[in-house]
Amino acid sequence: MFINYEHENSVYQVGIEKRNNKFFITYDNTEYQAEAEEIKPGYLKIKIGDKLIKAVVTEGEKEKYVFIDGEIFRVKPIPLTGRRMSTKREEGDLRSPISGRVTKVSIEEGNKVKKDDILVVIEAMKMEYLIRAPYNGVVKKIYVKEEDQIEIGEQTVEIAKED
Amino acid sequence: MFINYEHENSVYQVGIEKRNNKFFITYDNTEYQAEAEEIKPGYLKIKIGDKLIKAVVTEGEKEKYVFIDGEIFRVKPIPLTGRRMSTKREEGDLRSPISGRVTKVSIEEGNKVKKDDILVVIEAMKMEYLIRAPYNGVVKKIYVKEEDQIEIGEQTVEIAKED
Amino acid sequence: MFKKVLIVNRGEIAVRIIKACQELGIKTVAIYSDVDKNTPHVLLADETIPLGDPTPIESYLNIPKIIEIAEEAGAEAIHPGYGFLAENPDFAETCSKRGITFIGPKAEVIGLMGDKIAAKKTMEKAGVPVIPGYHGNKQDVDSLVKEGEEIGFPLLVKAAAGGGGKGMRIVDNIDSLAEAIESAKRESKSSFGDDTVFLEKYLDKPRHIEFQILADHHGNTIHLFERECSIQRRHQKIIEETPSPVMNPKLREKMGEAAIRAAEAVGYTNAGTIEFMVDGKLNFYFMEMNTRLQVEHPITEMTTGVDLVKWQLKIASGQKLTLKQKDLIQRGHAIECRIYAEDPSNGFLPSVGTLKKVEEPSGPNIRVDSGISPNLKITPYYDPLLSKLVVLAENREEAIQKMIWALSHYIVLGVTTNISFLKKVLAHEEFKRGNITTHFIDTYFKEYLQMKHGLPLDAIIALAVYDAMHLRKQEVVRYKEADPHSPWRYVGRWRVGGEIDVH
Amino acid sequence: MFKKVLIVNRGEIAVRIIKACQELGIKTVAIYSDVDKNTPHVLLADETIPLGDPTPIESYLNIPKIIEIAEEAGAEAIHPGYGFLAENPDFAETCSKRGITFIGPKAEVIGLMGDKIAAKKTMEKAGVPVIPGYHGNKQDVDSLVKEGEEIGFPLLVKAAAGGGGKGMRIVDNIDSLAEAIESAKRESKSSFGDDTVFLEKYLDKPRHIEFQILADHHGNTIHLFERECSIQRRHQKIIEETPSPVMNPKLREKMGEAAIRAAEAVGYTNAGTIEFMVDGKLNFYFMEMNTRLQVEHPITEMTTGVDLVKWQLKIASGQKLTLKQKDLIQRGHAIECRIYAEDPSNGFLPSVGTLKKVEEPSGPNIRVDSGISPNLKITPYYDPLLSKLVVLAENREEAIQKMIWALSHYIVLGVTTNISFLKKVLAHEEFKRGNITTHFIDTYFKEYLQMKHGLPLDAIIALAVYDAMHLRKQEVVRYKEADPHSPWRYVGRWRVGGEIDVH
Repeated sequence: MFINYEHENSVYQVGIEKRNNKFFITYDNTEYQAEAEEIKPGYLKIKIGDKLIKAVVTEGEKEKYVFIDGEIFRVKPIPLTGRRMSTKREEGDLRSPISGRVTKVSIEEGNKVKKDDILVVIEAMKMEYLIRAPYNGVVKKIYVKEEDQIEIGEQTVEIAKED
Repeated sequence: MFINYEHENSVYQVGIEKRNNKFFITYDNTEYQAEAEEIKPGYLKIKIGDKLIKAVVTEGEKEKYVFIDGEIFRVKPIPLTGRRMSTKREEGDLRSPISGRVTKVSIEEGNKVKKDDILVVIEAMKMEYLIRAPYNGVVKKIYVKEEDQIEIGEQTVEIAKED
Repeated sequence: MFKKVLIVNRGEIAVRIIKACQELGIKTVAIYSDVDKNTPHVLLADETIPLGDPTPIESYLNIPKIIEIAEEAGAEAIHPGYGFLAENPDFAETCSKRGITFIGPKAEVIGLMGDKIAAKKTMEKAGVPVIPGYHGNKQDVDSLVKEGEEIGFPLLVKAAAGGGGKGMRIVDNIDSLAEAIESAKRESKSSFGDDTVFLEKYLDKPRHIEFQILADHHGNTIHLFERECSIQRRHQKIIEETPSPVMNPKLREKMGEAAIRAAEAVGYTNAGTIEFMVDGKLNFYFMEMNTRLQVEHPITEMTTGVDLVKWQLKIASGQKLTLKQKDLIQRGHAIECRIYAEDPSNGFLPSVGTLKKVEEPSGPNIRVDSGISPNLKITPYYDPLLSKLVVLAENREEAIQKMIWALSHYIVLGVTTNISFLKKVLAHEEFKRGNITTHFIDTYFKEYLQMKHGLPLDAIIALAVYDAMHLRKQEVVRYKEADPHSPWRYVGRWRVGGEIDVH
Repeated sequence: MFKKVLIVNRGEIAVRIIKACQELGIKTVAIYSDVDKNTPHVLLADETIPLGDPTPIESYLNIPKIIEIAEEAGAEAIHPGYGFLAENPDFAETCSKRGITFIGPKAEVIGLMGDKIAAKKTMEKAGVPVIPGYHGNKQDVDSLVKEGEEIGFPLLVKAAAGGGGKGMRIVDNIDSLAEAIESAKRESKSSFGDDTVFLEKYLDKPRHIEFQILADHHGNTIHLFERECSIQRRHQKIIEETPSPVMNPKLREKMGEAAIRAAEAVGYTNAGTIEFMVDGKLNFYFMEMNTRLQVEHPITEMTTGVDLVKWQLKIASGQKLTLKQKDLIQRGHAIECRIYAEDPSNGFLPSVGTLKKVEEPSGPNIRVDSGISPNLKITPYYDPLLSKLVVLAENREEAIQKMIWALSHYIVLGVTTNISFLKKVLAHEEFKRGNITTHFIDTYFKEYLQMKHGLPLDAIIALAVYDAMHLRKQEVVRYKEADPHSPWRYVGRWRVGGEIDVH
């Protein structure tokens, strides 16, 4: 079986089979043989030869977290049947970096804007986040209005690029 | 429904019914109406009128433990269909007070013993426990031999009383 | 001593205060908004009263509701913690009028120190050095721009009512001054209901060093030495330590005296903090006074052996301060790290979600002031501080080692935290040398924060093993049926597009 | 400093030592018997090596196996903790012969101090006061009875190789002396492989007060003040505190000097403890020297700010002791409670079982040195110590309050513990006054221990609600079908027969 994990915009593909209480993990053209025990939910002891890996794995709503060697990593499992998901922002696609409340919308559809103009102000946890124009252009579409609740990753505005 | 809990040789009988998310508890001729929530496994918040009871309950192999108001109580649930269980020791019934190892058996069947004679020595957790004769008598039966593992409550010796 | 105290706060500081009360035999009343129903402070308190709507203004800032609760519960005193109503003079005043002891200084003192401009003027008069700047009444943008030009750049725009970096902007040149003033005013207005700002000279190699004060109602004022709080991100402290690596006995004495003078000048009572800026030549300037318990109070407690919260309660109930300045000794070195639900590589933006696993480090001289537990939801309503990790050791080097160990054993899964970032800061050579300023993060971590760090092999293996153990049958089947000739057959790492461009 | 250390122990002390090593950058190797496979010390260590059979002699006492493990793992040093091989001179000797540093004093010193008779003679020679008694070679029961008669009653029979109350008997009169000697010899033989006993005068109002020692390999010896350890059950300490309520500066200086003299007399190195008996007139007598880390070392760490385990590692690796006697200060008041899996109302018999829930108290100046976690099995193989709860406060009264609070927030469900009993001791008026002797428990708690305390109404309600939520369907049905006319219909409390008579 093959699983894909996305981390920091990279996708890691790994193969794993369980046979006779042993795990066979294939990654980057190398196979690792492991014995593993889940000592309590999410707490793993994995033995590969002499080496012992201790890890804690947990599932969030859309992501998985793994604690290992004093560090925590967040990954998104990608369904095998899905297509490549681009997480690159398109130019002119201005998504909210945070879940919060829209406190100000400075523009209207059709307005001309200059690079770095403030378009939308979002407040979350008592802090203010400014969405600015990435380049000169025209406001094509506004998805939010003042006092809206907005989720992380939700689009705020579309700007058609002009020079 | 009725439940019986044994604690320190007393039996507590309590009636409880659940109707419409409320619990009706009957004890000692008084009925208490409670709302209750299990906030995580075993952690209870119980509201009776203005009063809030916070408790942690857990099940051992044969007993239940409840943590309440800084104190811990161990109880044994008693099946309703069972008979009264006498926990009183019969005279001449010398059960082990501890799980451990029999290190010495000082007597043989048929021996005469005097009150307070040491009959059996049990070692557990690096400590020595002495089973002594409760009265003058004759050794009727010996249930253990040296080096035996013995469980808490297991019988060691029977002594027929004599004067 | 009080019999019952209402704690008007939530999270770790509410827990801290409840514990102090309970140890002194004081019954505690906790309040909680809908999203805080089963948080640690609620589970710990003796009585709990719901506030409903989680919006701060409807819950932990709702003065009429809170006063009503205090009266109904029969609380003789209110501890406000920090944030929320801790520095709100109207609240202190209302408490006093209703016969409830506000655990803090008098309302007038809070009011005076809350107005940053008036505070500076008072301190100047008392002979405490202040930073050059404009603290005037001309609050229109044009006038402020003109004043700013006179003071020179770099320059700090600061909300008069602000704190914790809110409504604060650094401006490097005249071109961006107007916009910074406007934005600071807007943020201040929304956070504090007041858009007054002031301007200040921005110092060279600035350090933020503050002194802890305790003052009773019998004329006794002592200081409990300094805290070095220079390590900040977005003008918010993230690592604090004591003693300050730059401190010497002479400077400590001078600054301590100035701190006591400042407190006495306003008739200060209870616990408070005088914040100073210290420049590269060890000149120090009064910056502001925090008229409440500080987030970072534990490092003072660990090095002095004094329980500040218990003393707050004792002082507020009229007891005399029995601690004498000459008997106080700093011993060892303490560091605090603030554990935030935030993403350092995404501009320190707060992270929300449900905590799936929480396991906090423990050990000799490790203290965790925590407000979290497994299954807790981190919401956008309140400050994203999860807990404070504090360590004490015989010297600074061992304290840093201990803190790195403790951070490496802090398991919080379910939201993104700054734990890994804090470790990198502590392990930085310049930090180890004590060469720190308030610009430390910007100077040394700009690149780091944009770097990708990759997923180590062991993590990949652990994830795969976990999934092999846990994937439901149909999922496994689906994987097994995958076409062995598909491009997905390749096992390894590949990169998606480019970087996420959070502009 | 060492690169890798093997910890030859288990439970809380192994955890404590592993943390100290890891903070200093030392890799740790843990060993574990079959029943300890997933215990905290194993999960924390950098490397772990199985010992198999849980019987102590086959596992944590198995010298050849342990030495082999140390060599294979490449450990440069061994930390023995306390108990097991910590005071075994053969083990120390074997380590030294195989080129492994034993973290403790030299084997000869361990041997000398392990022989209680030789130890007393050495101390007498060094001018340290000792208790009148018989430490001779005539070990037949008749001779010992004769010697005992001469010393007078009450009298203590004590195993020469003993410790922690094992092989110890108090005898009030000549009639029971012979049997006590025989039983002590038997227990000592089985525990230590040696049945030599000695006899001692049993003191009036005796207190057990000990001094902590640190000595390096460069001729520096310091003491870190006293620990009051009088509160004991079955001759085993359960509550320790520092400073001792009976101590005064003059006595402290005299006893401290005697402790240093005692350590220097035997060329002591590393951490050790001189145990004294102090009588009602504050005369003090050398009792024995523990040539290892003590269970109760944390209270010294909390009041002095010194990390004893780190110093053990530093000293063993040849570093100089940089702490000076004159710079050491006791600050505040610290108390330790030992949390045992045992039943106080059943003769303190150990309790075995599986820990279902574990939640340890936390807060400022609360330290839990713990070796437990949920789902851990408590077996009869080893000492039933679960953890040590330690608190520090500004004074004794607040320390007691804090400890009672902490004990009230210690959740360990699944075995019977002494937590509730410890609270009762701390809350006792005579304890609060500091009027304690080694007889405290016997004097004030005989009755308490036999009392029944009853199940409070809230506990009954909580159990019933829990069962109503959790009982499986068929169980509920069975209850519902119960005859409404049966005597079981009565709801309330009734008593079963008489008491359980554990003779």
